Amino acid sequence: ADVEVTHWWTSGGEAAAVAEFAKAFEEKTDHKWVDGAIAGSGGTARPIMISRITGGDPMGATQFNHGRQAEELVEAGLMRDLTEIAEKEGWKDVVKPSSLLDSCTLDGKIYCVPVNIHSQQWLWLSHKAFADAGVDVPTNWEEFVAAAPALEEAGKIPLAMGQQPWQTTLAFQVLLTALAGPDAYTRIFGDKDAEFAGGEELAKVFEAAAKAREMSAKSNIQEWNQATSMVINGEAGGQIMGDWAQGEFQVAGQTAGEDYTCLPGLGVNEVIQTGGDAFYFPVVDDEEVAAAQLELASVMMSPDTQVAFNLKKGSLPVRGDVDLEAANDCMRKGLDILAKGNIIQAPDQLMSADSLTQVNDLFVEFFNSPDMSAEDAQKRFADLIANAD
Amino acid sequence: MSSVLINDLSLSFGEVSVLQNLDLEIGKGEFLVLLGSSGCGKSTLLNCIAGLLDITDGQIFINGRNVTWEQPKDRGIGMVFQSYALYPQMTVEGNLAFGLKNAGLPKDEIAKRIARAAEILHIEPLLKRKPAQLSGGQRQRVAIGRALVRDVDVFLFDEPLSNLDAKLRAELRVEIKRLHQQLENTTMIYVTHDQIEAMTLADRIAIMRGGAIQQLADPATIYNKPVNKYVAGFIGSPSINFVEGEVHPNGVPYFKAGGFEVPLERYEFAGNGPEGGKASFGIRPEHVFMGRAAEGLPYQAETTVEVIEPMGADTLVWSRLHGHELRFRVDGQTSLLKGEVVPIGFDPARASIFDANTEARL
Amino acid sequence: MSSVLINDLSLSFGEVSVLQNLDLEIGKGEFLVLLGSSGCGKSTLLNCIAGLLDITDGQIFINGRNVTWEQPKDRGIGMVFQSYALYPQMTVEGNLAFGLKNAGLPKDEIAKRIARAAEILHIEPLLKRKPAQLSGGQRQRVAIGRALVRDVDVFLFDEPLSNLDAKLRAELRVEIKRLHQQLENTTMIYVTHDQIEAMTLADRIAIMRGGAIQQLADPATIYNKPVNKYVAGFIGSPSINFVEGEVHPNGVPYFKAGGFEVPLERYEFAGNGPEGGKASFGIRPEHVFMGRAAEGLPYQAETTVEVIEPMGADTLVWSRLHGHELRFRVDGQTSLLKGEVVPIGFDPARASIFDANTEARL
Amino acid sequence: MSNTGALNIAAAGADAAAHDLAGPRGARPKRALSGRNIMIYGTLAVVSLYYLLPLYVMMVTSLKGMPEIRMGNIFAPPMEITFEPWVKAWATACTGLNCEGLSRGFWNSVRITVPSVFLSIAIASINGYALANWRFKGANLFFTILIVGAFIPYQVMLYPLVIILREMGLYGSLTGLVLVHSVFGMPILTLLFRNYFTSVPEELFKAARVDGAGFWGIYFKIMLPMSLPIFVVAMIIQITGIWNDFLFGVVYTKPDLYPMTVQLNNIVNSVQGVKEYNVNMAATIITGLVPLIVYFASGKLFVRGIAAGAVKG
Amino acid sequence: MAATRRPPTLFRNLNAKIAAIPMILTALVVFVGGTAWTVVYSFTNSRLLPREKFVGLDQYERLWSSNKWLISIENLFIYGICSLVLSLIIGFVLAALLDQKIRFENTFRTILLYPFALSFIVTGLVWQWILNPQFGIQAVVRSLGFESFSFDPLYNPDIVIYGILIAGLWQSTGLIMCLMLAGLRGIDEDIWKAARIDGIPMWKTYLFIVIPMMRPVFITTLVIIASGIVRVYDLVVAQTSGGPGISSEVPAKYVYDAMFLSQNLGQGFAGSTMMLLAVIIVIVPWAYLEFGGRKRHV
Ligand SMILES: Nc1ncnc2c1ncn2[C@@H]1O[C@H](COP(=O)(O)OP(=O)(O)OP(=O)(O)O)[C@@H](O)[C@H]1O
Ligand SMILES: Nc1ncnc2c1ncn2[C@@H]1O[C@H](COP(=O)(O)OP(=O)(O)OP(=O)(O)O)[C@@H](O)[C@H]1O
Ligand SMILES: [Mg+2]
Ligand SMILES: [Mg+2]
Repeated sequence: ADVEVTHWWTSGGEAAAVAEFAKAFEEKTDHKWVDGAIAGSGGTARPIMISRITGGDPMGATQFNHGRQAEELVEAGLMRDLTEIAEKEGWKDVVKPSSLLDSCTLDGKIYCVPVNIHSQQWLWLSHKAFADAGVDVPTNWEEFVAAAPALEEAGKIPLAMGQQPWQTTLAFQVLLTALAGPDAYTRIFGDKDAEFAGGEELAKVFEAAAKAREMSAKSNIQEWNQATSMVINGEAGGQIMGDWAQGEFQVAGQTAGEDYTCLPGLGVNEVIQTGGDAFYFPVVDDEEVAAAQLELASVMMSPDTQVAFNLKKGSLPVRGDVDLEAANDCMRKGLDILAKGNIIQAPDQLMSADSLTQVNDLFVEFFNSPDMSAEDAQKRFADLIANAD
Repeated sequence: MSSVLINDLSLSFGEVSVLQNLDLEIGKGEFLVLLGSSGCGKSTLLNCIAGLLDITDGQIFINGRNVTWEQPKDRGIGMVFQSYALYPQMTVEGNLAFGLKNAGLPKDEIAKRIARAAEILHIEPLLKRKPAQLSGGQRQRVAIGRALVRDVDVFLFDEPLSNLDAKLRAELRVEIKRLHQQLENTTMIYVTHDQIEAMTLADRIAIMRGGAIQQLADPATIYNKPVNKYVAGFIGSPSINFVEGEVHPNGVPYFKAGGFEVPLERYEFAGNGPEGGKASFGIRPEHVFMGRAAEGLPYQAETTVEVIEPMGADTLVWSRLHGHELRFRVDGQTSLLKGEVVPIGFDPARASIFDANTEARL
Repeated sequence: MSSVLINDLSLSFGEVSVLQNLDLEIGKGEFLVLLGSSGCGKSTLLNCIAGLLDITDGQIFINGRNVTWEQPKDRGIGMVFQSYALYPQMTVEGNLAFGLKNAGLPKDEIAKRIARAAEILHIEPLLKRKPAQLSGGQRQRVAIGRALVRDVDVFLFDEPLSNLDAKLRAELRVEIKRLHQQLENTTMIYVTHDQIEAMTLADRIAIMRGGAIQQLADPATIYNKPVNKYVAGFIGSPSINFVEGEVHPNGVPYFKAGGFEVPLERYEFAGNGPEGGKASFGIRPEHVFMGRAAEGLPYQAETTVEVIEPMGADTLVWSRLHGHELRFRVDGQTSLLKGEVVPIGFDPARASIFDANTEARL
Repeated sequence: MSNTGALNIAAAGADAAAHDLAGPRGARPKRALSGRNIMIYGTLAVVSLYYLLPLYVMMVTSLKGMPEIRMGNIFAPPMEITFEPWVKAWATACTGLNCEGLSRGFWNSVRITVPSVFLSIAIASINGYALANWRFKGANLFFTILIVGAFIPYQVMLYPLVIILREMGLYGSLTGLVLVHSVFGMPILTLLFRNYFTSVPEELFKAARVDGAGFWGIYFKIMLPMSLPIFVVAMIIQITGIWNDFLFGVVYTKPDLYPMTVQLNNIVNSVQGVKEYNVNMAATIITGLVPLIVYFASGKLFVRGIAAGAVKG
Repeated sequence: MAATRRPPTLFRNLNAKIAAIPMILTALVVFVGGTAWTVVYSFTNSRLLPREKFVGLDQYERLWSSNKWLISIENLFIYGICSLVLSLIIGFVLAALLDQKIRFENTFRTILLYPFALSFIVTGLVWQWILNPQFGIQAVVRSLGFESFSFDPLYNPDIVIYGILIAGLWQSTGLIMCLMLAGLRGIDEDIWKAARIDGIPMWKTYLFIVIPMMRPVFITTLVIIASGIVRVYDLVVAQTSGGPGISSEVPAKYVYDAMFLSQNLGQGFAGSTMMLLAVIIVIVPWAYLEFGGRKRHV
């Protein structure tokens, strides 16, 4: 049967990764993969997917950030229960970290297939910029902040930051995890501990964020890859960005350790967040498609598909039992941390999209309005956390 | 049997009442002209007869059939509009055929009727042209043709000639007259505000004012014996002279306004003879004669010339008589000077006198 | 000194030449009417004088000053348009004052001029109203007022009365005439295609056709001695009768068309006396008399009545004389029957004869 | 003397000769560089520049290679003209796994646009006609609702429409999408048509009624043939709107019906990875080509139609 | 004289009523129905899917306490006023220029009108690029030696909404110009002549005489501009996605984001309802006067 799969992976690397799924699916089964890509990230694609599902014309499978985005669709009985095949194939045992599968689970039933792990907690540093400014390449956030004046003096922008909302939010979350530690992160996003969010410990995170805001004040750019390219050619000292930034350095022919340095967890708390993507399978009437859905789920989870996909995508596989030989330096750092179990859950998994958007909005505003003091921001943050779910 | 009978017709647009309890009976083959100033409801009445407006109250009979609720096409009427209202994208032939095709007539019958209408109206050479390629007069002829082919007994004309220039108007007027003579038993109802048209065409004229008919009579009666001051003033160009004064009914009745005194023994009073009181004395400019022609007339006086309006064949003289303005018409060849004092005279039998209050003819 | 002098004026719109080498001299205080059928270039000429159109060649002088290149406002003219062209959102007062304010006149001077114009035109009660609240006649009066307050010597009227109904037209016509008499030394150039207007208002009439002036003369001359067939046919309503035939110039000259033979000894030939050849014989309906009035006239005959058009004061009779159509006018009181044979007569001295080829008066 | 008129004119001419005919003659001299002209053409030139700049940038960029673009000046003409971006945009740019460029969506766009334009104009013109010539009770109320509807943001109606279409069983079909376009085109189009038909002389309508034409007869035989300009306006507005639509095309249909704008969006909006500006620009121009051609082909009628439909009323 | 019965009113104009069914359905089901549905669900705490869990005015409280919403409103206000005023002025001035019997009128008109044929995605993209300080106008001017020249409207939170305006005007003034031009052509020639004879300068004639006469055109134009303003969404998304920060958010985007990004339908519906409320307060009295008051035949 033809299985229509919708997703928003349209850039070069992403599309190549998806192609691995399609290839594997068509090779291993008799079904056909009908690609329904919609570019413009989740913001554009998600309403379309949701409309399709609620409109009674669902696709065979669809990408969502796993977590709570699809919760209501599941509750409304619009998503296929995958528990049976998951148990049969023993997903519980192979998926590492197990939290990935937890967020696919509702009332003990599994509704989605996690396919990859993306980590965000990285600080990318330009060797050239620091050389020009005459300071050593920092090894953690503190040193980086200390080097900022020198960078500025040399006509560099200390911290490059694109101004799209998700980038500023990412920066804050990274600062939070790295500076206040994984527990603090969990208390806030997981337990929604408003008192803690308004407390002393977090104040220093907000101070750091204010500092980051100051350091990035002059970077007048929108796209994250523009920021990355400033790091690459030494105009900026560094950038806080997810592991996908690595692709840019590779394209520019730079080598980790020589031309640039990557610091997971900002060099302070070496943890990574295990966010990622997952596929859901809406309930369909067509028997054949229904059968194909299960096969697709199985293909996506299979070890070789996982390897092929994640190498292309630049992310980490969800299975603990596969080997990534081709991984590069920074990716290895990530794998190590993963192996040590220094992981935290992604915010999507902990908090509703609604609350997250509010948090996003706050940081977007904070990073773009120099007059908003760290205290104000913290107070509003605490309020948000108090009302979050 | 009457051709068109209108019984107690009323029409209002929302709050505005345009026609009130109007009764009108038109005989078979009659040419009735509705005459009145702008906005008096002429077109509205015509549209009611045609069925293009839904009436508020009353009944309309055409050829004895109650058509009050019928569709325009079923009423047996043809209509001609001021703006011609030709279908611009069809040829003349198409325009003529449109209604017939709608009625589902056979092709040869349509061709026959068009040929006949084209012949009557002399538009054979135009049949293949579009309206935009026609002159105003030709367009109007086609519009008449469109009514003609419908082969109906009642023609409605809504100011068909107003958009034409004077010369064409005169020509088409005669053609319409001829057409009416040619089509026996065809009733025509013709709206205009041009009196010459009304006078020359009508068997009877209905003078309308504010949605009501003031007088319905043949042209001569309307002209010579207007029933009220409005009609008298409305009909006649140059318009009638009015002098405000009073009628003294006792003895030999006479009309007096300052120094202007007219004996009325020759005047035919309406009703039971003369009544006294304030009145308007009306005399048409063409009934006032000057110089030799005035000799021997019952009323004679001298008047001072103020303005001279030569109009070609005739000349209109504005003069002052005992302080009242008096216009009269003299031959175009007469030479007069401003300020000249000339003898004039008229026959009071040709005058019209109206009550100053009711404005009705005395 | 002439008030308006137009010398060798030409104007073309791209390829289309509308006016060709036109000369015209208008005296101070004169009332000149430009008369002609639609599209003959009347408005165009007026616009040239006003400076609203850029001329192609020639010169224009107003009060002796060469204004060929001047702006309309500096030419010392006022203009009144058919569509009134009032500024819709200003009150009447605002309409009158707007131009003056722009010219930077002091307030009291403006007030004075408005008061005077309002008085002359009897529009004092309307000063606070907006144009939409006025009737057609009132609007046109305001439009005249707007020209009046400009205190200029030359007034241009472009069919100012065409949008009004017959009655109002007659009234305003007289008012314009009075205005002209009141404002001494004010030259008026008046465009119309209504002959009655032209005849009654004009000191001189210029008959235009296809961008050229056919005849420029006082109304009586135009009416009685048209220079060519076009003018003869254009002027006069009902229009002149034409009979095609030829002139026999030898001996006592006479005109012959079939059985219709008219001796021309009393006719004043133009130029060097009669010339032979094909010609049109024109005689106005009002110069043909019937019955007793025809007795003693140089030409007499009997004619058969075909159509009778009563027009109130007069009646127009369409008859056939030796196979030629002949219209004539009789008194409105006369009673005639279709088919009746009546005696008629006319004086050939009042006729106009035109060469069949050149159409010029013989 | 055979011509007194000629005499008169000649006399005037002779008199004229006696006058001092000095001074200007002929047309008022027009300096090509008068202040007024400089102002008018200058302003228009500057404004035209502002309007043409984006088109220029798009054109120029679409003809450059990526290295040249990275070097900077977006206004500089291409040093080396390459049509590769155009080829890529049309034929090989990828949307997910489908690497057929815009060509994949082109026919879908046509399939969507043609019936949508047709249906929406048909409905709106009939509405306008009914409103202008056959007023019935309550017509104004519905019309007012429609006009207010013109102000409702599309996003607001997204969800209710999903439900409505689902209930009608039309969700995901071409028919459904055509209906959606018709619904959203209705307010403005109805307004235009209504105004236009109002300006058609009422007498024409009356004449047709006397001639026995009914509602449809008058519409098809009298009104339609007279209304070319307003139909052109409606067509341009609809073709532009529907061809350029992305949201409805993608929300109310499925991938095998996705219009060209989905590919355009995919090409333009890929968030990660390097942006291929030249391909973006080429894709942009190609997508805009259809409405642009419609435009250039019917510009004059457009102004005429606007004059007839928008200005009155 | 047998009087035929008056046909029942329902069947008078039956065909017209049948023909109007699509309009009536659209008006009632889509516009009224959809609106009512939206309003009702704005009182629920619907998230991803509509749910009938009524929470009173909670959504509205949250809406009005949201900075993003307040900024959206403010932006819409600024954008709306500027866009309205500027499109009218620019559109009118351009139309007036084109109306001066100039040469190349068709060319100029086409140039001014063509952006209308392009989608907002395109418009946004191109302008985003031209206004980009790294390659766009700023970079070019700087490379000419004006180092301190700064023109980065899309990257400066204080003026970003004006940057969006630049593109918005570019796209829409052509149509406005066309409407105005059509209006100008409809003005009686004689009015111009009268004004010239009165010696009224051109600009005064436009200002005091012609513009007041063009009321119907301005009304149509206003409807078109205003409906565009309320809906402005694509342009913002294409150019700035609401950034920098949230400084170029607009209500339509707030609503869309709430519904589909935050998956909080209730909040989105509350925003929609507020927008509708504002529209209705402004439009309905006007629409009624404009279209409901006058009556014609039948
Ligand atoms: N649709 C309408 N709604 C409201 N009032 C109307 C309507 N049509 C006509 N009227 C009014 O009805 C009255 C009569 O109008 P009608 O058209 O019959 O006048 P008329 O005598 O034909 O005038 P005219 O000589 O100008 O054609 C006028 O006062 C007019 O304002
Ligand atoms: N702007 C123009 N461009 C081209 N031709 C024109 C223009 N204005 C007028 N004409 C032509 O010039 C001729 C004279 O026009 P004009 O308006 O002067 O006629 P008119 O005598 O005033 O007619 P009417 O009695 O209808 O007002 C007409 O044939 C007309 O078609
Ligand atoms: Mg009428
Ligand atoms: Mg004219």
